Amino acid sequence: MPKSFFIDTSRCIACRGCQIACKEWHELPANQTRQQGSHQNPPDLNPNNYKVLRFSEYLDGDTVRWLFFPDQCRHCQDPPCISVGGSLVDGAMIHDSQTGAVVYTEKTSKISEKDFENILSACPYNIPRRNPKTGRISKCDMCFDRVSHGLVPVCVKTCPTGAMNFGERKEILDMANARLAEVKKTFPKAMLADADSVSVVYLLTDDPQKYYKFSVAQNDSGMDRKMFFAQLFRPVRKSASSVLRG
Amino acid sequence: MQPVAATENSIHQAIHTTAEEALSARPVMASLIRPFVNLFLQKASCITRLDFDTWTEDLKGAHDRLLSGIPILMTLSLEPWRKPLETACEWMLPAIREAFPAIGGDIEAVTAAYRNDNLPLSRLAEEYLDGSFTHYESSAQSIGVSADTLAFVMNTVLSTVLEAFAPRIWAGMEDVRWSKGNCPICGCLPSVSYLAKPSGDAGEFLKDSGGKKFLHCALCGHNWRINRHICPVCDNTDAELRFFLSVPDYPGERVDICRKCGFYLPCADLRERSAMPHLDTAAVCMVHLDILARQQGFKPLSYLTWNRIENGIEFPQDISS
Amino acid sequence: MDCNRREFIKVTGTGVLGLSLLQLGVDITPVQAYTATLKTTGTKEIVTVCPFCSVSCHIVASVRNGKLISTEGDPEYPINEGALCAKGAALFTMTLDNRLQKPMYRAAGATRWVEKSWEWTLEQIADRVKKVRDKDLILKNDKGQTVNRLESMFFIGTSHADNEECAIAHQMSRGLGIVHIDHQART
Amino acid sequence: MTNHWVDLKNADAFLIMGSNAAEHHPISFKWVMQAKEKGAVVIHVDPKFSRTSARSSFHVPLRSGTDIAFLGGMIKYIVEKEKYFKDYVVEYTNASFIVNKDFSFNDGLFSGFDSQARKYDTKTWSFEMDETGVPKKDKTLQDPHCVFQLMKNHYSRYTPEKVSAITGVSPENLLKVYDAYSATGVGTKAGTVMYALGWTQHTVGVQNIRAACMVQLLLGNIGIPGGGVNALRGEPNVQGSTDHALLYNSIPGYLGTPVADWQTIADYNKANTPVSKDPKSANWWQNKPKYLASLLKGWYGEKATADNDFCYGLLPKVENGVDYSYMYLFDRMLQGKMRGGFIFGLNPMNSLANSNKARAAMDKLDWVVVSELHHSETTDNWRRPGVDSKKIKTEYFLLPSAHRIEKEGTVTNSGRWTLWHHKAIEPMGQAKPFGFMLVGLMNILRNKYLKQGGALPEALTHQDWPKTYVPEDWTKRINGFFLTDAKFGGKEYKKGQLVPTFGALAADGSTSSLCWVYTGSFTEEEGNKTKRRDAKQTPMQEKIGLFPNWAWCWPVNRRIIYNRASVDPTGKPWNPDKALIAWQDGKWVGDVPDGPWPPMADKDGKYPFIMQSMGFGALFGPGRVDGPFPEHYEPVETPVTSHPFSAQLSSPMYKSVSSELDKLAKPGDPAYPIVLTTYSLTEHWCGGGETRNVPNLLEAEPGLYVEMSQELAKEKGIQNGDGVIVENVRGRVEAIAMVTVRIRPFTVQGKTVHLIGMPFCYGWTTHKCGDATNRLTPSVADPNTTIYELKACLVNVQKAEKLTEIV
Repeated sequence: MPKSFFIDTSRCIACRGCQIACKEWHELPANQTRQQGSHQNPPDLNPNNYKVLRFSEYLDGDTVRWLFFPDQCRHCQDPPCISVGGSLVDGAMIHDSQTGAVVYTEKTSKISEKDFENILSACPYNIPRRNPKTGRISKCDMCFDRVSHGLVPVCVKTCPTGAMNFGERKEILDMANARLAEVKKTFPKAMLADADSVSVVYLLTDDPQKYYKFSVAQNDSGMDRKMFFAQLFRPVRKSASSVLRG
Repeated sequence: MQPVAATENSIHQAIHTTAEEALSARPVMASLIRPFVNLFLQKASCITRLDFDTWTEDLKGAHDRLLSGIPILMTLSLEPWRKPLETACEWMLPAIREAFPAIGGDIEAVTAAYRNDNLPLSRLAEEYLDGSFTHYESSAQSIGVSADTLAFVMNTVLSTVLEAFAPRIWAGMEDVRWSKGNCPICGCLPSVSYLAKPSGDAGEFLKDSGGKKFLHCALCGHNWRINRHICPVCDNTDAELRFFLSVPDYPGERVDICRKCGFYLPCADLRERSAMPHLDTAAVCMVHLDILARQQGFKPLSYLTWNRIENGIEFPQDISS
Repeated sequence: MDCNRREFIKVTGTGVLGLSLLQLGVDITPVQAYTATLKTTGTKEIVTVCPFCSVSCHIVASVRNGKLISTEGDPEYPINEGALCAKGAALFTMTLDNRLQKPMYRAAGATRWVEKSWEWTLEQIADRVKKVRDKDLILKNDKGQTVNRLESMFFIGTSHADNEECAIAHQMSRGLGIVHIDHQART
Repeated sequence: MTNHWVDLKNADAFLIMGSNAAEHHPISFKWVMQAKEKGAVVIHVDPKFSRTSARSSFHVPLRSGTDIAFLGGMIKYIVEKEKYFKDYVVEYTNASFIVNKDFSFNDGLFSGFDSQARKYDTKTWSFEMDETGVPKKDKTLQDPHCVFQLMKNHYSRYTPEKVSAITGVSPENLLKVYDAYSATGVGTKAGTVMYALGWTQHTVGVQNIRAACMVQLLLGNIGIPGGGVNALRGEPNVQGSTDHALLYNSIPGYLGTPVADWQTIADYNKANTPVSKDPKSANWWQNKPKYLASLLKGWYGEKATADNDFCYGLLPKVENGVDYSYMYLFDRMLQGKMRGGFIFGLNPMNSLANSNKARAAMDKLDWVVVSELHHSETTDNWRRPGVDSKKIKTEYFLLPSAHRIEKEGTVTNSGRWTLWHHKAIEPMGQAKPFGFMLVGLMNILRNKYLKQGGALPEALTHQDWPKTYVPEDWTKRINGFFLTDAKFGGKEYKKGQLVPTFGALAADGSTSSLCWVYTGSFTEEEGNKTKRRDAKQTPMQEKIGLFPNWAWCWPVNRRIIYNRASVDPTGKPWNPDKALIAWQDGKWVGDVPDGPWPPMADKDGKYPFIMQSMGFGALFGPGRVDGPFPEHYEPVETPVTSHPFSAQLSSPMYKSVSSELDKLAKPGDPAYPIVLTTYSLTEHWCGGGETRNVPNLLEAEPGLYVEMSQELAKEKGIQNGDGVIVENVRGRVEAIAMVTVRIRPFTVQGKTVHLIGMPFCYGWTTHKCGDATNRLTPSVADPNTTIYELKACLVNVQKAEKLTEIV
């Protein structure tokens, strides 16, 4: 059955437990970061960080607003990246029909840099990153290994406030809608970001653009020409489990 | 935290998922798991149909007794339960026969006795709860089966009724903090424990990381919280004398052991699981851990149908020694 | 009616009578054979206290064959109720990396550390302490009052220590005559 | 904490000031948020908008170092608007006491000031006594010399306009806070104060907290569930290590360190034991001689006898008025007066004020013993940047210490719960617990003294030391033993058995205890109570989250201190819905009351504030060296040259040292117009020694930054992310600019004052992450506690041409 995340930014305290737990579970090495005038470190997603906590602040009249956004792959219901790149290398980019996970395997290293750029530009959320040394393309894999053993993704396990949630899509959407109704009482602008088209549903309390440019899908990187054609020749979906588990 | 009141469908779903997950890991257990799955499926169907409204016992006195440590059903007559017990017989006797063809003849004999009104259900149920078994031998003889068979049948029938009634008996008792090793409703020992998933109340700043320990009653299915760092049998708090056994690839299944009293209890670790399993099914699926614990010389906290792996076990009269 | 737990365990119904799997016609031998192939591990769960802020959250440390395999918030402790902050959650890693593991000595003017044994190290320290104390202990002050104090030696630290260790540090310091004593409460 | 962590859920209002609780004590916020959900108002008053602010009902920015002005305004508001809890104030505080007619306050100074000595003669800070020696009172609170009127008069100067002008808080914000918080001045509401280092690290640190105590006493918020003045405390066992007095100025159990004038135990007891002639005052400290004798018996065992003053004579005696704390220690070290010492689990080269001085001072030692988990700026000071190691003549002994999880023993949390932690794993490598090192060292030393003799060998050889370190033996020693067969509470005890409670301690040498407040934690009857893990409660206790069977809490398992103040004089709870104790059928139920006596109105009753010699909450507090009422003084380094309350700009008594490395900027120094405040951050712990060794934490907060307002950045031509130099008369620190709306300029006396903030967790042993922020902070300190003023000093900021400390 398809799974989904519910990321409740109204409960996030930017402790970065998720960001660090993700690294530890995937055994990704620490980057040599440097302070550049922000708590947001590393500053962006990269081959060693499938998850980055984004900080944003502004003055609303006399009130300080400080917004936290744990950014990660949305595991789109209909993933444009797969549309563009799914048929390039067999078994490199998989949309698992059981869980809804979009998973990139080691075979992505066979995808050319140019093709990667197309894949990236197709992503409405600016997620995939390529390791220039190995050529491997990477991003959040929904902790596919954990989820297929019945466990929740490690970021969800780690979250101390209940900002990160995971479960059956239907239950998660119910949870998100119930919470939205509650949060709207304090934040009338609150909304669920692209809930219908993604498996990672964010609750935002403020104008999405105040969080981050790609907090909701960006049209300019949405359905472009390449994608349109790709849609016409869409590969048959494969079950990721058959590839990964096998 | 009690699991939400379940529908027949959702219980069936949970039984299937729990069994399937275990079978995909250990297909070898199919011959053990299947009969129990069928029994539990039927039980779930029966439970959701039992009518409780005829039982109008005032439980106020039971509430006060509970506060002083006496399980609710300890002192109550089960005579008014005759009807539900009968319904359970209707559902469960055929189910037992189907699940365990080896005792089909015996079950037919019991069924016949039931039809002929020759099975004093309420009294047998009361004795079962009391652990007195005074009339089991004679009743069994008159039917022509062994007392063990009759006890097995009564266990199935009574547990079906109790499981249906337990949530409603507990309503109104929620304020009672019960931290003992036996069930606050029926007084029975647990078949399995579980470590709960995290819960985060909306009003709190931080959710807990889960891991609260609950015992699951072997008879009525009630779940109650106990202190994870205390042995539910002997109150041992010494961490050096308590440990759990597990198989490395399956961190969600373990058996908790106390060296001080020598008892063990299987435990489903749900902290990182995405769904709540059907606990009795989960217990059946952990029999391999029962075997391992027995091999190391530990005793089960309760002898359940699925963990009577030895033949002719001699049940110790006082297991707390 | 005496309803202690022992009593209940004696009288409980489940299990006194009943059928075995064999009697039910369930063949358990394949499961037993399978079980024989399994390797089990025993794990102890030991409750410790988070070493960071003074909420003193309890943490359950899972230990297998003497090795720490995980840490989690203790659901029983009434204050944290199983919750942990980011630092408490990172305790596991923090016990591992870049730890000092042997006593070391750096001589005057030296440019590097040299590993030493505990015996050597404590003996050398005792030697230094005694020399300073024997030379510098002030028995009388200017007014001729007995003061027995050693002004030229100090002991600072630590709120990281257990109460037992604090009691020891204090007893030792006063025994030596040390008066310059301080710790994190003042920073 | 007077209260405890779970008790926060009982509050109706929170004043979080001098603390960033959500980031530094995150679990505390679990309970704050529970209260907020139920309707409590959460107020955060702090220079910077933090996660605590984000979760509070509202945040009020305040210029660092002006807390007393802010709170003084609140006292004025409470008194003038009659928001105080009258019954409580009249019955339980010293509001009605008549003060010495010669007491006065003039232009920032209290009577008795000697400007040469910078010291008060406190003789006039006293109460008038009647013929029986009991304080004279005017319960109508009208007498012009009563505490209440003096207080009212004192704070009448703290008008919203003046307070606003100096704190930078708008008058509307002031009134918003005063109004919301003072609503708890009724018996059925509770307000709690949560503070931490943001209050203590000022030259008026103690008076900051005194001001909060006054607010709480006026509102009847002390001794009740959801109330109290709660020090969140910054370190893992800072409560326990303070109880056991790793401090120069006390010996375990809050007894004063012996001074040279007290040559005998009789001298000590005479000078230290308070006397009250009021039969209704419990005057608990009258028992001090029992605690001292038991401590000495604990240290010296059988060698301590009544004839030899229990070895009291062997103890070091300090010189009256001489300060031996860090600030003076490092000053003397720099002067070459120190030869060697021990630094255990502490990184002073990063965490003390004026790090440049501390680092230079350490080079003057002959030898030093450092015990740590990791290399730190202290363990490796001899090879710090800019020095030639070959020229550093100090010998370093580095002892690898065991982690908390690798040893067993007790720690005490802020709510005074004493908690046993079990050893989970063996220490890594050859690391050992501190106890192993110190017991081992003492045994070697004692042998040397026995065999070789030396200076005053008895001071060591008479002490009672075990051969090896067994933690639980010390838990018992701390609790204490009967040293002769004895009878207590109708029970017989044998020699060598554990003492059941400190009521059983005696002054005649028949008992021992290494810290009397812990007596009762380990008993014959119940064993080691610090190991108790029973969440059992009565329904009354459950209502307010009291867990009397979980571990043990000093004193005598009392979970909320001064709880007799939670009931009216007849023993009825002020707030029956959240009753803490109650007098029912001739006995107390609920928490362990502050003493067994019946309620105050009874003929045998006692006043609630039993640790005060007169038994009353101190609105007028003559015990502090710098004044009986808190008064606003500017930080020693202040951006202003005057303030509206008096001509006395800074504390007349703050402590300081005067080496060539101890320079100070003058008030309003145009070269250093910016206020610097320092703080911790979530990803790193205190000096950062442990957390900088975790690569993934370092990745998330990799280097030293300086948070500043957009306005200041613009003024200085600094862009976010620029390297900057933060500089003052003492030092120069490189950091990366973090330009933020979370810090905003203050308008102070009509002028803009900028404030910047920096964490202090970075040091040179971690590659290019920046170095000690404390190179900027001054060696000036509170006159009562000698805690450094780390929260406010003056600096300037400029864009850096080149960076060398940080990448």
